[in-house]
Formats: sequence, C-alpha cells, structure tokens
Amino acid sequence: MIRVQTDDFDAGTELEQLRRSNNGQAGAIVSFTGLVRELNAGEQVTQMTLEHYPGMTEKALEKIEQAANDQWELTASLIIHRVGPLAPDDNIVFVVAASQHREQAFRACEYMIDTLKTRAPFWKKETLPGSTRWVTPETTV
Amino acid sequence: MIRVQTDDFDAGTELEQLRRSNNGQAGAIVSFTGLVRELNAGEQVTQMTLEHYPGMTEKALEKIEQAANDQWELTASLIIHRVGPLAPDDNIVFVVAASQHREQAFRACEYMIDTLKTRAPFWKKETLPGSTRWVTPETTV
Amino acid sequence: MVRLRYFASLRETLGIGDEQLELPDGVHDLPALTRWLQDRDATWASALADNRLHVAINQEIVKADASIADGDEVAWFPPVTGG
Amino acid sequence: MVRLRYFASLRETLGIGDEQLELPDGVHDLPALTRWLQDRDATWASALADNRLHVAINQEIVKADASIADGDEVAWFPPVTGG
Repeated sequence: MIRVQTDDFDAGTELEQLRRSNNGQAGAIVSFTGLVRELNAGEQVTQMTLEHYPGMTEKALEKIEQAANDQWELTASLIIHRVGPLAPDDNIVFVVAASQHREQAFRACEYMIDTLKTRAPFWKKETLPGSTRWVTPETTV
Repeated sequence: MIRVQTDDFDAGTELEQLRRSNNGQAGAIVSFTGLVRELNAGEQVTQMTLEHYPGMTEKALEKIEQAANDQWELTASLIIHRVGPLAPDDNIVFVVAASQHREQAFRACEYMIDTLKTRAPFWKKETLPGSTRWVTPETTV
Repeated sequence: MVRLRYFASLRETLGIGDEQLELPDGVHDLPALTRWLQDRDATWASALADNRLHVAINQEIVKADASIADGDEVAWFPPVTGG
Repeated sequence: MVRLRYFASLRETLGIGDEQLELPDGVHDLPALTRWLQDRDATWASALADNRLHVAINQEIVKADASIADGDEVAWFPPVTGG
C-alpha cells in the first residue's frame, strides 16, 4: 500500500496494523522512518517544504512497491510519504517490508527507500534563518 | 538501551519516544520487529516459550548494542527481547538503530539482530498440536 | 494541446508551473520541444539547458530523445530529493 | 564452590538446571570438569558429549579448553535460537 499525505502518520499504528493482519505469516518486519533533520549540510533548518508531482508520485511509489514485491517474498509492504510544510523531527517517510525471512525484509525495505530517493518526484526546500534553499542530491542523505 | 521482559512492548511507543528525543539529530530510524510465526518448518505452532539465561542475556545484549555503536555512528539504539510464553503474531524482539545516515542505520540494525540470533542466550520451545519441540538453528529464520 | 509542467527550483526560475499549448508545427520530439521553449527568452534558454534536469512524459521518466504527441503531459524537473 | 547451569533441551535431558558443588580434586579446566560430570551416568555422558553445546564461564562464552577456578559459574547450553 502507498500513501502520499500532508497529515502526519503514526509509525506505531501502522506497524501494529501490519502485525494484527499478519495471520501468523511474517516473522520479520523491517521499517525505515525518515525524519527532518535540524542541521543539514552545516546549516540550521527551521522548516522544510516538500513539493511533489501529484499523480506521478503515486505511480512512482506503486512501481517501487511492486518491484520490491517482485524481487522478494513479502507478506506486506507499505510506503507513506508526506508533502507540504514540515518542522525538524517531523516524520517525512515510512517504508515497511514484512516477510517470513528477515534478510528479505531488510533487502526489500532498503531497496524501496533507496529507489524512492532517486526515482520518486519529491523535492525538498529548506527554510534557514533568513533564507531558503532547494535541497540537492549532494546535500541530502 | 536494552530490555528483557515478559510483558509485550509497543513498537510505536518506542519509535515515537526515539523521535521525540531525537533533537533534530537522526534523519533515519531503522527498526526490526520479530514475530512468532504460526507455521515453522512445516508445523502448526500454537504456542512458543522463550527461555533465557538471566544475567548473561543482558550482558550479551549490551555487548551487541555497544559493538553496533562502535562500528556505526548512531544517535540512538534499542534492543527489546521478550521471554516466557508467547502466541502466534506476538512480538518477540524489537531492534532499532537511529543515525544521521540511513545506510548506517540499516547496517547497525541488521548487525544487531543477526548477532543477537547467534550470540544471545535465548532458546525457543514450540508447542505443536500434541507435542513440543525445541527450535534448532536449522528450523529458525 | 500538450500540457507542460515545471517543478521545484525550475518552476521558481521560470515563474510558471503549468501551461497548455498547441504542439508547435514540426515539433514531434523532446529535443525539438525543449529548443522551442528555449527560444522564448534567455531565462528559458539557460534554465532548460541544465543537463541534470529530468523529463517525464505522461508521468513516466523518459530518455532525452523521446517523441511527443498531441495530448501528452510533459514535465521538467531537477533531480528528486524526497525520502 | 562452583555453580553449574544447564539450559533448554540440555536442562530437560539432565533433569536439572542449576547446582552447586565443590570443584573436584584435580579439576582445573573445562575438559576435566565435563569429563567429571560425564562420569555420573550414561545420560550425562551422552548429553555432554554433544559438540554443538556452548559453554559460558561467568556468563561469557569460552573456548573448549578454558580453565576453571573456585567461585566460577559454568553454563552448558545448546545453540541459541532467540530473535
């Protein structure tokens, strides 16, 4: 399942839901949470705005999730990405892979976030004290 | 931080606490949740009991967490492992690594669960319909 | 008609995020369309000359020589930085 | 006195999880202590002959030839299966 939303998400609720609908299948759930950092490339970040390409974003995320499910045996997967204005420590992204086998869950989760970072049409703009700047692939992690 | 407990844990509460005490440091949190599977090595598992070696368990987990912090730049880490009787889909273990960099968080989280599986003194006994059996490294994932 | 979209820093540089236009005569592929847009003025010429830009047609990333047809949605944007 | 501990399937096979005893005369290392325990009966002889067993002294995994001193806690157990 994929979701693009301005609202916050609750990692715990999402994980608990996965666990409850597991039906004894998965033995391993790996999750990645991406947070807004306060310091990026040496500068104090007071706010971050996430722009995206509505329509293409959802397609890109669905493709990434599908590719993960094609490559690894997953019992469940999830990608949630926020857009709009965010503050330091806010949740940005949540990626989860559940599998019978922990290696498969780790590989699939890492694949999804790595691919999302290079393929999904999101752009971060940081507000610094007195200025703004677009994040570039060189100044992101 | 490490914890060995009979009580359940709530992955969401733990992740939320990490996020709130993050102080803008970590951009990446990777978590591993291990659950009791209903089917193991082809057999229906109705209950699982986790035995451990009190005292040594805590030392082993602290050593694993310390080794992860020595090898990777983590802003926070956590290992929670349950002991006692458990049912299918119950939480067994929760391992979390937070870092500025997602690769470090992935490597550290995977290292901790991999090492825990071969070094920490826990033993699983499964109750099947009509019998019990000790899990061996060959029949676990 | 084609729908043209510009995102992030490119949108800010061009001062526009979305426009519709009749596909100009003789324009059947991405290089021709990009050149046609670059002819608008120096800002367009320089902004679209950046070879780090990605282009999506109908919301799928395409190669630099992709062909373009009436009804397409074409989007230019800088390297993505989500996640 | 040494404290001896047995876990999981080994504990069940031996029917005991924890005991204290005076270190027998001439027993200063793990091989000697294991042999001494194996002399108890056929069950002990066979259970402790399993070379997959791990041994911890004072709650740290040790090698097969580790030395043992008065006051030590020595534990035998099968391969771990937590996580």
